Amino acid sequence: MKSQYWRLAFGLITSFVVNSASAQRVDLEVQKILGQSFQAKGIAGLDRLVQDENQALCSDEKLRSSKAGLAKQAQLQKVALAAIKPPSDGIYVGDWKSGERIAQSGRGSTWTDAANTTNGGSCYNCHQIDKKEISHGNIGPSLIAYGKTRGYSEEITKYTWNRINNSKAYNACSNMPRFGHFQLLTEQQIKDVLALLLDPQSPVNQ
Amino acid sequence: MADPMRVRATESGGVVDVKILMKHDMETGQRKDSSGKTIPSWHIAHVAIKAKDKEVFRGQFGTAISKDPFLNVKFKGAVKGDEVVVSWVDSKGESRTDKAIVS
Amino acid sequence: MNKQRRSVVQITALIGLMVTTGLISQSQAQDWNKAAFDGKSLDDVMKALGASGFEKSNAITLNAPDIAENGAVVPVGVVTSLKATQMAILVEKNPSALAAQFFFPEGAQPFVTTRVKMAQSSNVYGLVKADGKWFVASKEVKVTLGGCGG
Amino acid sequence: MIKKILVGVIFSFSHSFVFAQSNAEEIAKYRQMIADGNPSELYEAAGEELWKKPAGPKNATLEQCNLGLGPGVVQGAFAQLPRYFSDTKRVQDVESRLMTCMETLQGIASQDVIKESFGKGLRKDIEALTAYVVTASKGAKVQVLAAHPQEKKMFDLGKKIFNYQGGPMDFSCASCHAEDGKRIRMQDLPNLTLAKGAVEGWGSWPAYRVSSGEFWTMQRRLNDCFRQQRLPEPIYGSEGTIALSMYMAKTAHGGVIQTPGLKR
Repeated sequence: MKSQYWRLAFGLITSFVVNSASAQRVDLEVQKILGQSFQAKGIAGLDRLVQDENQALCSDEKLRSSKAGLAKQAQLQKVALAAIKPPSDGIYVGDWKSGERIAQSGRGSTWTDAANTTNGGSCYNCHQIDKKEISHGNIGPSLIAYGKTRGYSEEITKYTWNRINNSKAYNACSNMPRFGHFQLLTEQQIKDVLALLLDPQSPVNQ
Repeated sequence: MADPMRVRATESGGVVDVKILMKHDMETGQRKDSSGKTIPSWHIAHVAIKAKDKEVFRGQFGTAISKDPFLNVKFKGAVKGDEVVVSWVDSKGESRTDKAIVS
Repeated sequence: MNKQRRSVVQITALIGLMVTTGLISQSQAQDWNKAAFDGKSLDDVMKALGASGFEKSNAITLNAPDIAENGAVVPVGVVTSLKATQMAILVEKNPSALAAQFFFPEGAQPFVTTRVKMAQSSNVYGLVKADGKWFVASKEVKVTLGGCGG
Repeated sequence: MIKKILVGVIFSFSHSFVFAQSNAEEIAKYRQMIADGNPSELYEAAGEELWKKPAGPKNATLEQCNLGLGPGVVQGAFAQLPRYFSDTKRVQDVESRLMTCMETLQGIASQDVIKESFGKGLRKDIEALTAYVVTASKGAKVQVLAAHPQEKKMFDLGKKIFNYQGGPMDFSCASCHAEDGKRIRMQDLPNLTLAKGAVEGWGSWPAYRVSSGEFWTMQRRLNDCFRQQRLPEPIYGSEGTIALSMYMAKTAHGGVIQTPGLKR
């Protein structure tokens, strides 16, 4: 059973290598060991070890900062930006209270979660947001007074929308997950998180 | 049978300092298992410490005491080389007794 | 009620001395202060302990952190210059407020440290009974969310 | 306008800095308060018993187990792991080596440990044994140079896995553990790519985890890291996990082992 899984994954990996061989080097030895070292569990299948172009590039410390790597990053950013969809009803700003709950939650998508578990945004894991929450990470920048300091312009709103949807549209090797791209958050959830940052009533802007 | 405790007793200036670690899950009765069933409460209820056949401390624990309970108490009336005996009884009636020599 | 309880404690202590294996006699084991441990609110517990008329006291030091990295283990210590015969640790916002109760026979020092679970940020109370009266010190402990939260 | 933004940014930065610092002090105080009385000791005691108790189809103890310093030598053994073992022709960490000893000395199949869950059955025994073994290296210095070609190979592999991004959140180990001074929520993240951070990380695990009330070995630590990375599950004692340990241990070479630690 297990070996069946990894053979499946290895098949996926191999086909990916063929598809993107021109894009970057994929380390076959690493892929092989990973295929042997992991097992599917719950909703986390071995397919999750298959890298897309962006992940493969950013995993290669040397390549990503080389001249060719930087050019590749710029190209990936362009593609990512073009793929972001604006809100279907044209409304960007949702409910900041719901946004705060999403920002607090680090749940979803792990092998202990059910397929229908609502994902959180895990925002506080890396960002300071509402200053009342003292338990916040610092991998990402502080977002205190986000709207107050940047303003509530259309430009800032669209930029923020894009950044939550796909941070890699601005920095291909950003540490921030691609919430829209991988449908980690729904459109409504993204609106609500955006509201947490850009609603003048949000505690972030008090 | 219940797992052993770790008991340390040190004497300084006539006061014996006793540090105890007990191995116990201390189930609150609030947790649910993976199938959604409530796990019944199960906790150490009584702790007693004796030195030279005399009780020097007694305590009662509720479910809010942390898993693998830690207890630090002090008493007078024993010297280096004396034996300190610690016992607990839990809410299911299981018990454990361990000893340490005062150093 | 209080007087009655104390006499029960004394009798069971005597029985305890006669038991050679283990230190806790059967009757002692049955003497668990159910009413106090079952009490939900601070008031319930204070009543069950007979401590409703408690006084605040500077002679009690409650050692607990301002912020706990995890609510599953919050160190709490009580030490006093009073002649304590009993102590108790209460967490106001826990489902049942009483965490532990301690008895100090002759020779015991009025000092105890243990670790409690806290469901959320709350006031923590250290109670001391001395000369038949209850005294209290309290402090707020913030419980933080930690880790990746998955 | 720009000036206004700048002032805002500086203000919020300094504000958060002061705030974070006082909180960090309070958290440090909390850790100090619970440092005395680490329940890891209970696991260590259980492990020592298991080490000396005959078990398995061969009804033998583990007292002749060779952890790299000769049969039966426990003192300081963890400090030189992972390492290459000529009998198994593999690089092994403490847990996979204990499985080997159980298999060869006691006749207990490693597969029976691998298929168990953490904290249960034979896996629980290995965890307790690990507590016993690692505690006997507390205060020793990490001695992992990866001089053997197989060890070097595992180090290189470990480094690549460390940087390997995958899953729906694009995470790799490096996403959280490749810079100094970073935190998730209030938990410090050691920079495992440099000696100082590697010692903090490698040197303080295994540890008693306060949040779950259990003793966590490095295999379990890695397992939960991958879970949080939204990746599939690393197989217990697999090459990939040992490679990561080799990467951390060699980077931590010379640092003092603090394990078993006490963690959130």
